[in-house]
Amino acid sequence: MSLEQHLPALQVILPLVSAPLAVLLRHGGFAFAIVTAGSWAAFAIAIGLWLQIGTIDGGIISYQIGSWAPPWGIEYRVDRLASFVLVLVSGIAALVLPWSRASITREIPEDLHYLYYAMFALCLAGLLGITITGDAFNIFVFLEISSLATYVLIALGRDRRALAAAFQYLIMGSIGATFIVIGIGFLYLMTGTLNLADMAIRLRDVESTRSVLAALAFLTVGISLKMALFPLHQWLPNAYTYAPSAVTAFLAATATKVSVYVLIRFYYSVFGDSLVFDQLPLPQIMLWLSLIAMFAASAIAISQDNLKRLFAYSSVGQIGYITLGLSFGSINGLTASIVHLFNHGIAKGAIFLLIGGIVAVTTHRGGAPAALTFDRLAGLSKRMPLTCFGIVISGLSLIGVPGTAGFISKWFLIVAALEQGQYWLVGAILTSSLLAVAYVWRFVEAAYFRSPASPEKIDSPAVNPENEAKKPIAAEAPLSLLVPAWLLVGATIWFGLDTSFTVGSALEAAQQLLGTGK
Amino acid sequence: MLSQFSHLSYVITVFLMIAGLFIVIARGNLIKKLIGLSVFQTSVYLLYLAPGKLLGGTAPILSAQFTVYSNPLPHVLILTAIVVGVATLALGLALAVRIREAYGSIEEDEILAKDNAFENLQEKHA
Amino acid sequence: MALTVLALVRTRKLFAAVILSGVYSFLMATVMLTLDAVDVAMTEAAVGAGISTVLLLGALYLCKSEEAKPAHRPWLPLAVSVSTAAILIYGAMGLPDFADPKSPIHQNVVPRYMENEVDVPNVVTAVLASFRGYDTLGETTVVFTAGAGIIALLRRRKSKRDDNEK
Amino acid sequence: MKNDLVLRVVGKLLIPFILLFALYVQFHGDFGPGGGFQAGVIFASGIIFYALIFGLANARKLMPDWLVESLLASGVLIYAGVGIAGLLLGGNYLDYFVLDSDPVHGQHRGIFWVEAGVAITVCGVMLKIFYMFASRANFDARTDD
Repeated sequence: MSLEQHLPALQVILPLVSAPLAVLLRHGGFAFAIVTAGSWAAFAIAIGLWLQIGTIDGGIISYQIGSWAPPWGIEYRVDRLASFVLVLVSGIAALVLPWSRASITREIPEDLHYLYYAMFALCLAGLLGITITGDAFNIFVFLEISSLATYVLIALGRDRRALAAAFQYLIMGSIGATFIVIGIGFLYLMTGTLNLADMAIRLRDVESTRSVLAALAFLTVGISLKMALFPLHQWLPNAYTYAPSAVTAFLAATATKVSVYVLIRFYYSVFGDSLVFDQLPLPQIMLWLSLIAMFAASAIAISQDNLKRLFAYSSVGQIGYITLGLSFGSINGLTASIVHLFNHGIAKGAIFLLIGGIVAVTTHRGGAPAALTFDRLAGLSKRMPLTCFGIVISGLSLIGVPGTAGFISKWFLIVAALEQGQYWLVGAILTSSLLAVAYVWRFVEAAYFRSPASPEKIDSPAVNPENEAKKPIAAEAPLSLLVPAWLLVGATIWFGLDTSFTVGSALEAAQQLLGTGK
Repeated sequence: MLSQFSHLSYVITVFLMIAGLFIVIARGNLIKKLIGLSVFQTSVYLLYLAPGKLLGGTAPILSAQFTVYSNPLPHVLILTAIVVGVATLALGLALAVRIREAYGSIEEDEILAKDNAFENLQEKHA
Repeated sequence: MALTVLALVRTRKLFAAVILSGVYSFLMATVMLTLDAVDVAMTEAAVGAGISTVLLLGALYLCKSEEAKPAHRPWLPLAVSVSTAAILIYGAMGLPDFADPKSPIHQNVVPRYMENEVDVPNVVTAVLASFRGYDTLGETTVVFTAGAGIIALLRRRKSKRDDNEK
Repeated sequence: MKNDLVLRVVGKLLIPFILLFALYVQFHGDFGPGGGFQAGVIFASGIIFYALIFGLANARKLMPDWLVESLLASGVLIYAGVGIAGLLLGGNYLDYFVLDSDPVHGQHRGIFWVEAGVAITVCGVMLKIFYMFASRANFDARTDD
């Protein structure tokens, strides 16, 4: 047995197995060790797969689970795009897990720690499974693993609104998943196969029949629900705001990104770009929805008073940039989407980790976490300089300032727009970036230019008797919280300067998708 | 005769699905929403199963007496889907129970109202 | 079955709704039986009519609530539902005929399952556990996730209450 | 309810048969309808029946919480372990052909263990959910008086 050959299976199995082991041991410390080991192994495997793909002609690794040849069995299929997303997801998980150890001691009761780690591992395994699989129904199954784990993780937040948020997400997520099942069902009934590659070939015969178009519509709506495309985003802000900090960081950096990946996968690998882009007004609809998302969500973000909620709305807006790139249907547009998927993932991950640091410092063990309103953040930069500086740098990346990763993706977006001759879009992209400047500025203004509120004011009558956390913020976050966060901040700068990994992979992925999509 | 009825099963399926979906979106009661969700999901199963049937066929358990069998693959998929559905339902109910304990209500509107009142109170004090 | 669902939409009594959904599942199981899906029918009867109903009743007992009258007319949900129905019917009309042996799902993939390479007479079991065994691993994991999730959700208060009682 | 003689006698008589039926469904899944999932559900319902008649506390003595929690974890582990065994024996993941020198026999062996894993997890989860909901409802207090 040679190890390299079985990497695709181990990629998902290692985190998946670590979850029941964690439950079996029922001890927070052991669970942490096992799950972290699982996620680091997954990260190493993801990098291994990425390297392996570079050496293979055609750039596709196919793995037959149970040694049943596809389409009879389930196939794992790693192409460039899949391996790129695998690196992102497992990398974020490998960073967030060690970070969360220090964070959840303050946010989650002790006896639930091992379950938290188990859920985290399941969520990770689910996301990796969605990414790597080459089978339509398998996507649904792993989608549900990660979704169920996500609902639980969100509900673990201490605020009771976390429960309501999780329930709302459960309803909307399940509707989305059921829509996806309907879409897959139509495709299956028309082709008789569930393997994506096989499906793509057989779809040529029944292309543009009504059922296939309906399948396309259902898959688009279902996946849009999952990735919080603008009119379907209602679950996201609450879920991000009230979930435990580590969960928010992980979800913001990965979950919606994997949904985008599934959309790309169905559009380009299964339906083929000719069907998606010629038969239906889908690109136009998507273009306008993306623009609305970019403007409306960013505008709502500016008016938010809670820091977590502000960046949650910013996520909805940033999804707009990714789908905007998709709607062009060109290599540059697709590259922009894929690069932005990565760049936004690391920037948002960094921001939510740093915010989590603030939450950890302000929250007492067992107490309810304080809402991070801007009044509470006044003058924060003097006490938590590193944290604030990190948020500002990642914020610059959200805006797209040169030298940060966000600039690269916006650059490709603009190039793609120019290529289509849609000059007004360039203006739209730049204007919406100004909105991003505005919401990042709200943080800067509060943290750097406002003088800290006097303690008396903060200690005003506690609204919630349990809320004993309303004390001035004392000191910088501990190192265990700062180091992983700053690794991500560093990554946003690194990938802003050295683009060979991100742009190189994304370009190859886009070429592969558009080349084989026809 | 067959062709006239051939799409009837789809129409019935669609009606059931839509009724379920309507309950999920329109109703404010959390448990009612979950019931609607399970009706919605259950109807989707029909979409998969109905076309798998062959006239004169029998259940896909091989034996020497029969030669025509229904398609087993949709059965497998739907078995998985049923299990996933009940897992979601159970988790949703657990959440509903917790929400009931935290808010004293399982009506969506009342929960929203309580949240808003809570936030307003917070703002006044801040 | 359609009548049951209509009643389900109309009723405001949660208890009645739970029972109706149980009836619905049971009817669904009989339909599945006529469609030759014995395994699925068995599961649906056990899960839909059995477990779901018990769970719903349990949750209902814990929540003790009547459904409130909706404050606003449900135009938006109606519009969403109707438009979904339109797309569904549009798509369904393009599907192969009912019980057409020439349709793709009977032509592709399946014949090999019927050759019984694994020597298990119940093909559903063979496909479930062997050909698509990985899906079933995923399914088991989903069940595990739900179980562990419910522990995480419902345990916290229990320990608190135990403290109070002691 | 706990002191109802008829229920106790009937329950004592029936429960072993329910458990036996679960095993039948489990092992007969190859030839007739049924399999791990259904068997797990039936097995769990047997225990739940026991809890309803003899009280939750007694059921918890029979199937303590730690055992139930281990059940739900170990089922997944057995399933995933079959896959890893396939890996170690030189096949792909979840490859049953290599589990025995005779490939068809290997398939049987793989399916057997996999179904066992499913049944164990499902049984554990169902019981756990029942315990959770029941202890919330103060079930014991009701049945004891």
